Amino acid sequence: MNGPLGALMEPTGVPAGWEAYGDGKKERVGFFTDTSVCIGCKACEVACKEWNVIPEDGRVWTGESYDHTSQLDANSWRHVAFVEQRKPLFANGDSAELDVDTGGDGGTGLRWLMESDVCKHCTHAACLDVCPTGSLFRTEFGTVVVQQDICNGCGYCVPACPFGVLDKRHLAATTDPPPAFLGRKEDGRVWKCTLCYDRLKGGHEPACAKACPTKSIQFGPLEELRERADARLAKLDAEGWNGPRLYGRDPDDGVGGFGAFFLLLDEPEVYGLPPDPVVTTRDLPEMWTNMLAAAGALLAGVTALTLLGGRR
Amino acid sequence: MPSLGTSFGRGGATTFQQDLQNSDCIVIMGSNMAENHPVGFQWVMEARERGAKVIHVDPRFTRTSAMATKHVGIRAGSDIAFLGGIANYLLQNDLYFREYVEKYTNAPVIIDEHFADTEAGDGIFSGWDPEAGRYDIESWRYEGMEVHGAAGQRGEGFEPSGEQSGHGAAGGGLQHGEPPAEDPELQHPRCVFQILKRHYQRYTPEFVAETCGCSVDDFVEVCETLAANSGRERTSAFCYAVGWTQHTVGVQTIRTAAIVQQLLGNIGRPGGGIMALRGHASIQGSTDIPTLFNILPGYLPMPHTLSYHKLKNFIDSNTSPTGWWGEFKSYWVSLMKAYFGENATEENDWLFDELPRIDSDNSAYFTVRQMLEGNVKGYIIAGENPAVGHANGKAHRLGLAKLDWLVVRDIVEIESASFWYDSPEVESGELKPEEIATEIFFLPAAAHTEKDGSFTNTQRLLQWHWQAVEPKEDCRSELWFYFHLGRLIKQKLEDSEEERDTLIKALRWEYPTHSAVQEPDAEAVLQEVNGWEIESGKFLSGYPELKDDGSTLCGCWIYSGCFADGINQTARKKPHWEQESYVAPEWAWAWPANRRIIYNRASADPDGNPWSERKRYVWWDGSEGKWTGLDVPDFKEDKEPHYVPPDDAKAEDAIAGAHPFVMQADGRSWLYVPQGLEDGPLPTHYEPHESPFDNPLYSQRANPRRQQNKDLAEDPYNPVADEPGAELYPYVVTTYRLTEHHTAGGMTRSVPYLAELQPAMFCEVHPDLAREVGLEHGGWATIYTTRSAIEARVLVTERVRPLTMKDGRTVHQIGLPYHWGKRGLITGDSANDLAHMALDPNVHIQEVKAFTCGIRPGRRPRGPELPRFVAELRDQAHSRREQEPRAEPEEVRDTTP
Amino acid sequence: MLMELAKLLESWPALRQLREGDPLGLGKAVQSPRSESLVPRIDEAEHVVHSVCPYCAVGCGQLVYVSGGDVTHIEGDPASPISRGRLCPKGQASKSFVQSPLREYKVKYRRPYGTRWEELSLDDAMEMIAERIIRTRARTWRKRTEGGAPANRTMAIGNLGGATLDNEENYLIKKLMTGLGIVQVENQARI
Amino acid sequence: MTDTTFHLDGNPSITAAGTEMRSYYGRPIIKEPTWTWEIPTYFFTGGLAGASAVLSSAARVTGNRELARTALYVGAAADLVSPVLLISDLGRPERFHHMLRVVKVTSPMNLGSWVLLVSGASSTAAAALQLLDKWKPVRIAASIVAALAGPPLATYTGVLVADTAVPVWHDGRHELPWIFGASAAASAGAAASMFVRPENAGPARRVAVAGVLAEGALMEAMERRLGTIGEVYDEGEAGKFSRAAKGLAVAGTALLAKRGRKSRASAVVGGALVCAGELCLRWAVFKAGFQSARDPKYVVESQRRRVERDGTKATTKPGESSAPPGRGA
Repeated sequence: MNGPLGALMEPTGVPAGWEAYGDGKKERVGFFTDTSVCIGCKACEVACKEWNVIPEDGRVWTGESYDHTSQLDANSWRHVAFVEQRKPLFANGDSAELDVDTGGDGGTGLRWLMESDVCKHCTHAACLDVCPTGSLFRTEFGTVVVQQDICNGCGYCVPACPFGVLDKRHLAATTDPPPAFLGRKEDGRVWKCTLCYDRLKGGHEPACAKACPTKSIQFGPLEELRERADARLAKLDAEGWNGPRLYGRDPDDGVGGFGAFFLLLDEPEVYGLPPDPVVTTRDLPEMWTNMLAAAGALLAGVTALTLLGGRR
Repeated sequence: MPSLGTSFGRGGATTFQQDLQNSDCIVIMGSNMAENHPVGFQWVMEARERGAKVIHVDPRFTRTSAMATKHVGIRAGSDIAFLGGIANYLLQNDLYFREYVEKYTNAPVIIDEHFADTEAGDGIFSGWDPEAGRYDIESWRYEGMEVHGAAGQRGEGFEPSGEQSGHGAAGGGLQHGEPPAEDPELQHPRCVFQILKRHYQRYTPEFVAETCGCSVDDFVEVCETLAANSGRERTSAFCYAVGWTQHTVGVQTIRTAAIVQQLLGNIGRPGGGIMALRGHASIQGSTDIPTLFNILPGYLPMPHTLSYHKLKNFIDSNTSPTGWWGEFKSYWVSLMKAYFGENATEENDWLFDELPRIDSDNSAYFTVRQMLEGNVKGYIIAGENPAVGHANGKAHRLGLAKLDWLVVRDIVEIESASFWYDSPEVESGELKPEEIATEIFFLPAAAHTEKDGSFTNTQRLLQWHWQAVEPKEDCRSELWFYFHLGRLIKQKLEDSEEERDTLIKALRWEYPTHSAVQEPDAEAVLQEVNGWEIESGKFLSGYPELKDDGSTLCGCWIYSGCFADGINQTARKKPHWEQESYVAPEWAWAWPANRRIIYNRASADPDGNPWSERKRYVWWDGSEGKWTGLDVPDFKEDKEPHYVPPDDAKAEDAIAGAHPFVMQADGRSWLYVPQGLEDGPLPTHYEPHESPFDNPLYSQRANPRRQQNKDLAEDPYNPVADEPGAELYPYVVTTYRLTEHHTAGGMTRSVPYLAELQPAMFCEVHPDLAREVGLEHGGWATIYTTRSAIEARVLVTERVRPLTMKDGRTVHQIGLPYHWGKRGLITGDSANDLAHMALDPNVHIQEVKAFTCGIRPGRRPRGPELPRFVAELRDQAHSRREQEPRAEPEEVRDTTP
Repeated sequence: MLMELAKLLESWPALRQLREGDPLGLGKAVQSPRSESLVPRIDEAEHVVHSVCPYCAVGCGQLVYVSGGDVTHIEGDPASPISRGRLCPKGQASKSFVQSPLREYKVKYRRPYGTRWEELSLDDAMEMIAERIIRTRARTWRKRTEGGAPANRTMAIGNLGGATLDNEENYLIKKLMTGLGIVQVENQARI
Repeated sequence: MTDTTFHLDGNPSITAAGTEMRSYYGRPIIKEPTWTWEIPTYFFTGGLAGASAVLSSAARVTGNRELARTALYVGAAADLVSPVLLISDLGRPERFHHMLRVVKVTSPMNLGSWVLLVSGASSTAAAALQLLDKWKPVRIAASIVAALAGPPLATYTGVLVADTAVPVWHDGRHELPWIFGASAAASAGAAASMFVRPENAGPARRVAVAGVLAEGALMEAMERRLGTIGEVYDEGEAGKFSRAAKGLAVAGTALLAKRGRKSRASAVVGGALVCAGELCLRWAVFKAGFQSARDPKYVVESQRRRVERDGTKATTKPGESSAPPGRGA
């Protein structure tokens, strides 16, 4: 199993399935979400919903700072996280330090982290790998998209995603309703960011990136975004920002690099992101081998126990 | 705003949003720009990325603070102390831009000897009449000059109203182009510079820290940063919004910033200026072409009941001998021709005698009082929601219930239309549907996509929007409604012989219509606004072409040129990448004359050269003999920098070549405002109408001239400062908007995608306060004043901090967004129900950014228990106050010279 | 028949995996015909209109896409030098706003002491409003103030609103109200 | 609706909570599976079908026709139920056939569908031919195919859950196919024991007993290796099912081992107890996954440990080199 198939499934840093487009292959595009300029306006959430005609996601006041969307799910494909912190925005305490000192007591700096989360469009995407129908597929732009005409709602991609991005829609179907004889009204399919696949096809940038007032969300060729992000990180470091780091920029990470990566100002888990995500199918060759061994053992064991020993 | 108007000549933002990218330092104060103007904020971020300092001074740590390089927390309502402190710091440490101050401001001007500062009058300027409760401004004047528009008419009881010199332009007319008495060395004890210096000398960093609750270091850092980023090579900008205006000292707060920016030499220059951030799509437009009681289009004053009974007086009094207001008559007559066409003639004084007259205050809050007193019978509301959006919502709802008839036009059924069956007062039993006599018409409105028209944005830019689809069913534009309403009324009164109908019969009211519903042609209206030569029908290219003989017609002189050459200039949509500079003059059309930075003559030095290469914008091209640059020069194109007006020069010709503020009578910006403001020539720190503190400077606690409703039962006030009973309302409350919602919520609570983003009314409190009163994060709180009580979810956050004031006293502040009401996809209590209706005297704006309240855990009482709860506390507070009533100085002190 | 079967077989992604160089079936081989032929709806719009955001005063440019007489999408106008194509959440929600589930399309009338809304035609409403204005104005007209100064007005009617309206609309409001002697004209500019 | 408001957990403010936060307001980082009761039930029926096919063929070799036939019927019955369960769990049942659009080696569910197709088709064909007593060679061929497809069918579900981001599942990937295989054997043996006369049920009982013992040992080993990640097997619903599984299986095994040989009734009860135990085991694994996904600490802590051990390329801090652009873009 580790032979040809294993090689086929070896993480390479190049999105599998993408090369097959041949001449139809486009430059790989993605998002660079720079949280150091995010003003938490949520335009991305709304732009996404408007364009993709996503249903409402519930009107629940959470008490979690200004975030009432709470998470990425079937009905929110962009989600802005808000984290208030008693940490200064600048680490070196120079004159640029943000503080809300109230009485000359040295002051505790406050900062308010805001981050617009989205599907990572992984280079090696677990959701895409495990999808049994080919509903999830790698597009010619190197992105990962759920095809709504194919998805049968098996839900496998949901726990497969190391970021918790994919989610089944339990609301009534708004498009392609299930046939009446099933007696189900629920949409039942899995939905997530498509990186505005249809807009890309028309030569338009994704809705969220277009709307973003401060260009916290940048869209473009991934390679260019990575260069831009490196420069940005160096600039913030030089300016003394507290804790800047890129997340998902490196093609050598557990998912082969994100197609949509981030500049964060704190640990990923603070934003609800896994600190070291891996594509679990990375272990699949080993798992298949292991399973075949188990299956063999089952075959051998049952046979042996049947053959060796009496009928009684 | 009269603050900008009186300081610089026009009431609009002095700059445009894109120019903020050129700033070296941006102070955002009285504004939460990132949250409320997110897309405009991109230009602040551009500046930050280029290394600019971004300073946010605000009671709360907001999404703007999160983006700033420095946030300074101050007590709500202490802005003048902070800004005055900056002025003092600049003056005491010689950090001001000397040449700019000397040449371009009225710093050298000597003031009348009868003028007495607040420092002499314990918080009251000279001229205070306690009986009338207002100032006689005569002693504020320049030495040897008569204050225009005040003296002479006083016999008729004229009030010099800031509003009338208002948003657009200080009528300001002094009698001559050049002030007669000035000291170029700025040393004369009565020159503006010295008066200013003395006025603010007690605004030391320590005073600022104790009054505002910030640290000395933070304050000094702000001053130093501003000073380091102003001057020849660098410029700083101020951005403000209603965080400054919605105070009883709102106008004076902005005035203080105007003083700071003049001292720093930042007006009329790239990266400088004062950016007024308006909150509605066409709020600038609705003052330029006003739906306001006291002005006509282009800031022309409405005739007053107590003055100018004859046209000649009226014209004379409003015509400035110098500056562009010297052409007042042309503007007036052209407007009358636009209104009444051939019915307005020289012989009938252009129908002046028939025009309606106003009193000193016929503002919305005045109208509410009149409703409550039963004097107003009919009311039309179009695109506004006073039941939620105005201070003291309950008073408004009770007022609406006393009308005979009410017309509400909106996209959704707002609370102002539904109050009769679902207001809090119906819930409490104070109103009963079957007892409300008001006849109500709700008319569905057309949305912006369903009509042609222009909005004037925050930077004075008129932008045309085209109709995309037809409005459905009964939905109609306001253009349709008012046009057909007028047509019907005129039709019905066609044969009337009544004298009162003369004017309406004379009204020009013919506009072409189109489509099945007979929608009036918006461009035809814009053409009338632009104006044309009556004889030839040729469209005017600008207000210099207006005539005072009735040969031109113009609906709004400052907008003249918006349809120049018969082309809708406001509809220009040339992409910015096809334009030569970032100024992008071929995108839409800005008043005046398509200028983007006004007073831009000041971007050059007195000789006409740029102050520095880095800050080039508009300069004198000696070889061509004209002003040139990136923008349309805000100056007569060929007037050379060294031009000295001859003695007999009039109007614009009387402005010197080195004086950039062409709307001002003296061509200078005004550090000191001798006329045009109700409450003083210089801004002074006063406490908010409701505040837990006394004024640390004076025994005069609050703005003496603020408008109050002392005798109105529906508008009671909390005891304040050390008054007994004040302890029941010990906290400072400030109201605001969130990015996700718009004002009173009618346009956002009805939108599913927005409703879910901020689904419930909440309050922001500090953990210390939460502990003090037992509030639980995520639980409920009841917030109360003498007006009402509301409930809100509790967000315990350190973004709203307690401040340590003088003598170590701690003050807690409570933050309340005001978007919620009884209707919509999401509902909640309205923060404005808590607010009072005490107003700024110049512009009649309510003080919702700083007042006092109490807070306790849990939900508010329901039904009839609610008013009982409020009344019990109020009665307790008021009876305690009665035992030790205090006499406010404004009620007794007479400072008339 | 056979041809069709062959075609069907040919389009079977499991076979396309081998034929199209996508052995793992992750990309092109599994792309559905619908995905392949997607067209963004803004490219299918019948017409596009330049507009301006109706919320705050920043004045962001909007592009309004229309198909079949309805707005199908609103997004930022990149040509605007102010907004450069960007919009905030409110501006971005403009389509949902103009198509709000709570939007009213019919005139509603509440008679004095009424306890419910009633239907009323727009024409009747206009007639009635015009009548109300004329009647109230006639009853409360003041030629002069109590002090004898000219007044030419009624203080019994007010008009509120304007900050969200077009300049042209405001122009007609002020013009009409001035003509009628209604002086209590106000808008949100103060609020 | 339940109270969804975030409580401060002893912190004085949301700001303090944000400062201390090690996961976003305690919200899950990964999503819980959306699968419902059909899936653990299918794990059981699939295992039963797979192991029964092997048992049947093996019995056939030894000439134990009763056992061979019974196991064949049990397997076929389980094979018939399985796709029904799977289809019923789909969000869009009418699109069940989309499972066969592709052959994806990266998708255990896809390959599993193919295996189930083969297994189901062969075992039901064999069973049908057995019933009809026709086409013996075909029946034999079908039985052989079923017996070969059976073990993968019984064990692939272990890979199916292990190939997810759910810590307790993914980290249990070494044991899960084995556990599922053992459990399948136990259930096949136990089911056969119920329906086969004791005198012919010896192999079935042995298979059942061996399966239970092997599965017990494997579970123990897995939980021990998983450490804190594995603690979900002791908690909540997973804990309940886990304990029930053990109790039922042990009781059933004891009964089968001690009295199954003699008492038909004991064989039936014992077999049923073991089957119930195996069903519970699948539920325990199933529920453990939900619990592991729900609490972000499992994701964070396991990944943090890995980061501390091996470092991570997921984040790039200033000055750290990361691979130059150019790959995969």
